[in-house]
Amino acid sequence: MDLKTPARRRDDKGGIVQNPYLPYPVRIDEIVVETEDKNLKTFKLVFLNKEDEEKFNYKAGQFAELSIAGKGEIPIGIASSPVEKGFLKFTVNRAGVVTTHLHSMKEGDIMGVRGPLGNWYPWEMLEGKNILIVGGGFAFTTLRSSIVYMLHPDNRPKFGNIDVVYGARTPGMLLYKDELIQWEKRDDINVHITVDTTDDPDWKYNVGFVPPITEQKAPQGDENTYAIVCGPPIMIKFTQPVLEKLGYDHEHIIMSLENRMKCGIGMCGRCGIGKELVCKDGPVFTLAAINRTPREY
Amino acid sequence: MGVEPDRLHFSWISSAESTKFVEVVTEITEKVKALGPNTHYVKKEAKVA
Amino acid sequence: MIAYTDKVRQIARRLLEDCSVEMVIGFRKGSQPMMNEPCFIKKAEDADQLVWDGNCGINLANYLTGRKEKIAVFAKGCDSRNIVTHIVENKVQRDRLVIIGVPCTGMIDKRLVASQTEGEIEAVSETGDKVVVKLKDGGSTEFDRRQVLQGNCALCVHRNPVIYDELVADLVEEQTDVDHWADIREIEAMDVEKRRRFFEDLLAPCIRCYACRNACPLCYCPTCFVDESRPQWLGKGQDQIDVHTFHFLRAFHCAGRCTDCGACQRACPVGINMRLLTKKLEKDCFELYQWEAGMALDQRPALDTYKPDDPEGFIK
Amino acid sequence: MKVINIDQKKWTKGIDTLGSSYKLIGPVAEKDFHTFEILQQGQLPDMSFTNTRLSPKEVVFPQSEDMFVYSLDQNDEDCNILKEAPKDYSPRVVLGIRPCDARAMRLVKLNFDTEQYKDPYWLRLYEATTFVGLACDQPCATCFCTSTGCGPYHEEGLDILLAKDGDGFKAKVLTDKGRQLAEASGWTDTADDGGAFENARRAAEAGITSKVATDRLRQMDTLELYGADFWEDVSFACINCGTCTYLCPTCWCFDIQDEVHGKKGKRMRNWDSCMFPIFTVHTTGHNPRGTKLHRVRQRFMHKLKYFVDKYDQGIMCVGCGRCVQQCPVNIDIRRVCDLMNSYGSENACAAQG
Repeated sequence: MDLKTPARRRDDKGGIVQNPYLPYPVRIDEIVVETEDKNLKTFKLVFLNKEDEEKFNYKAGQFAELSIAGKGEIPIGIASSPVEKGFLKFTVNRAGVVTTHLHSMKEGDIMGVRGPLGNWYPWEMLEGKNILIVGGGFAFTTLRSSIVYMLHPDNRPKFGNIDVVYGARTPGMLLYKDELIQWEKRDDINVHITVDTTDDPDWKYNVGFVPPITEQKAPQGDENTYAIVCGPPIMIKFTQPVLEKLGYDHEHIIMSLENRMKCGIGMCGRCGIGKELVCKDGPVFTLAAINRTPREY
Repeated sequence: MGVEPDRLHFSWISSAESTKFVEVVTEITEKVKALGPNTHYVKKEAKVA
Repeated sequence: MIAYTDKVRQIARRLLEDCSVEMVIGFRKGSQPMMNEPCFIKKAEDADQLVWDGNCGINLANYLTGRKEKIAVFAKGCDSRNIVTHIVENKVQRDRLVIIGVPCTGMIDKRLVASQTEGEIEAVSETGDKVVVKLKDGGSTEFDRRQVLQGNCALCVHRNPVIYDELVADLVEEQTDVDHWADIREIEAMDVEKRRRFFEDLLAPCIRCYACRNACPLCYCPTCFVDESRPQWLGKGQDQIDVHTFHFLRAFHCAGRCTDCGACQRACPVGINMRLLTKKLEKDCFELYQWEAGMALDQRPALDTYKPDDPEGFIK
Repeated sequence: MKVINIDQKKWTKGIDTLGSSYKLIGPVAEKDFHTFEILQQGQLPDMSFTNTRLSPKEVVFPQSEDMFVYSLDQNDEDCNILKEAPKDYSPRVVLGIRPCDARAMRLVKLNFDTEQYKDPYWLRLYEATTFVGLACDQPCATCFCTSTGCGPYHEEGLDILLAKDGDGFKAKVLTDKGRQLAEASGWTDTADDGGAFENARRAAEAGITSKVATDRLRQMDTLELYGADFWEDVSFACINCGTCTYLCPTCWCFDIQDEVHGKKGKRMRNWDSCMFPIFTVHTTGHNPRGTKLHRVRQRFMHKLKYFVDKYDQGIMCVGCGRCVQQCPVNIDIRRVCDLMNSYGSENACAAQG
């Protein structure tokens, strides 16, 4: 078989489906160190082939598999927003084999991206609603994507009030600081930045964990308000009762889960929580849906 | 398990015995060279076209 | 050995009734001929689930690590030696354990029986020195018990438990007329090339299910070297070299610890006798250091100690 | 009903002829058991086996399979860019696959052939393969296929169904693929069998005495079953080896791995198993299925509940009995299925006893 021909398969309608395991080649265009501990870097990726970029049609909340030849793949939420054209952005924590290698790569290096994968936040349903976004630590990536999407002039009129509670351990650990400051100044979005602790006397935002700050600052839940929550398990655990107290229905709390993944397309079987596969049926679930599955995440 | 005995060597050499170290290493190098490369425990690239 | 069952139940019941232990680990009757299932009971009234016969080959020492309860466990000679190893290696605490010794006359090799039987086996029973196989078509065959023992049991020289708090029966006579190392000597006599081909052939059917490793009471590492990703020691595919590396390294990890309990071979779904690897190391330990694993609580394992008079034959 | 008669001579000759246009795969005796292997020229499949130790899933889902190849040499223009690994998708035929294993492929297909994504590796091999089944006239004591929506003469997933007939076979052609193969092999001798095929089927089905009830699984509440009290007892003996999953014709989980040799590398996939702790462990060290109870429960819940809920096509088990026979500690899916099926009902005690 000719090596250059990708394995293609006819689908039932006679069309051609591409091999879903084959990553699109991309070039690292820019690397930004996000946090003071240097463990988080944002990679700006540009497609080598224009037609791949057109095929990579995503919505805020989806993820992709970053592929490094010789190392493997890693599922990462897409931090750039569909309204930002010409590139993809991923903010990656250095943790395992693939991400550690990724952190050692340079601008100009070639790697791969496979996706977009998984479900997005349900934007169709969220139109016309008030949105509360609660994020913590480096799980803010797809939330950034969502905020940029909603703030785009074409989209802002589609949503009601937008509130954001975002916290990190220290000021130096906050992602996307420049953007946060810009958003803070706007009057069409209420941004509540918080840190667990700080010794900076000039810190002019909140100090405290995300759940209590949410309790103080977030709007009451009602049938027109939805909360999107993404953060470390401990934050989620303590934010949930706060949202319940504020009157958010479990159907109105939208969460993004993480599990170990390989294929990202519902084939390899490891990320299952009951009959749902986090990669394909998620990663976005309502709390009501999560409550119906075994807690294996 | 099919590794030639001369390929593996244990020796007790003190940090002060530099001459012995040189001798042993030279001797083993020659023995291993005489055996040639070990082909059985090297993963083959052949499968990767 | 089948007569042990009553005694096994009786002891389990008593230990649970007087609260000496929280759970008893033993065997219950399996759903297959020649198979029993390791199980636990926590209530005295469940003691009648327990059985003991020639199909209790699984090494129960495997089920002791990582548990918090005070446990009573039934132990054959090999099990007891692995329990000793666990205690020496600080995996279990002696004072949290009631060891009920089971003097053993060997376990039946179900594959051997099946391969020597024409037709499908419906049930297998033991009477004295005989193993009676009832066939599905109504017929039956009889074997001399000694002819159908597991390979390791046939050559076992430590049938009696080496450590116990009580016994289910009188100690049995140890075998003295067995040639324990015959198969290993045969391999040692092969030239390098022949030996390499022998092992290639031996390990060819391996599907890397790791049943051997998991059945082994010694393999309790939290992350096995085959599963490590940083660094990744070996490939995960079916490449022969990766398969060999797994088996050889696992065997070395068991050097001076293996009691030749046969759990690995018994568990293998494709019938590989990987004991040929561990036994060679067992033999070396015995010949070089007069060491047999798990015989006493107060001795450090051969590879764990240094003595000025250790043999240095390998140093030229 | 019209069937094709294949006497011994025609069988041998037909297989010889097929060798020129198909890759032949069939059961071969190996040491103590049978496995499905590629037949060499002139080699006949050994059709006298009861069942193979390993399922023939490897025919379409190799235990280890290359997906992509790449160069890591900076001087190469396509350095770091993944390319399709060379593959052979020429026509092949599996001779003598049991009906249970063929049905298993159909169940696995639900996973690999979805509306949204298609697994090209599995599907292309599946499509390249013609399945010639061999009906089971002498089931084992561990066979419970008739309880799983399958049976010794089950036709689903087969292109031709053979039944033993003296020294030769009677054949039922079931699909176009089967017709093409029958023509290519010269097996064209049709005759009216006077109902013999049907009678043999009934006799074979009656020979399967091991039964499992699955009727209540669908209506059962997932979380209640998940929290059932029997899992500790069921999972105790388990040593978390992957034997059951590797032998199982319906288990499909896999792992993706990169391997590098010098400046060249490949991305491959290998079978994986929900029995292994590292299957689900996160990079942080957190493991959502951290205990063997979790893992054993996952295996049975997936097969007998999640799958039922997800596809509404029955359980993900065809009753081949391999896991029952080969489990080193005798964990029996039939017992677990009964426990699950009767959970919460008055019969719970009866099933446990």
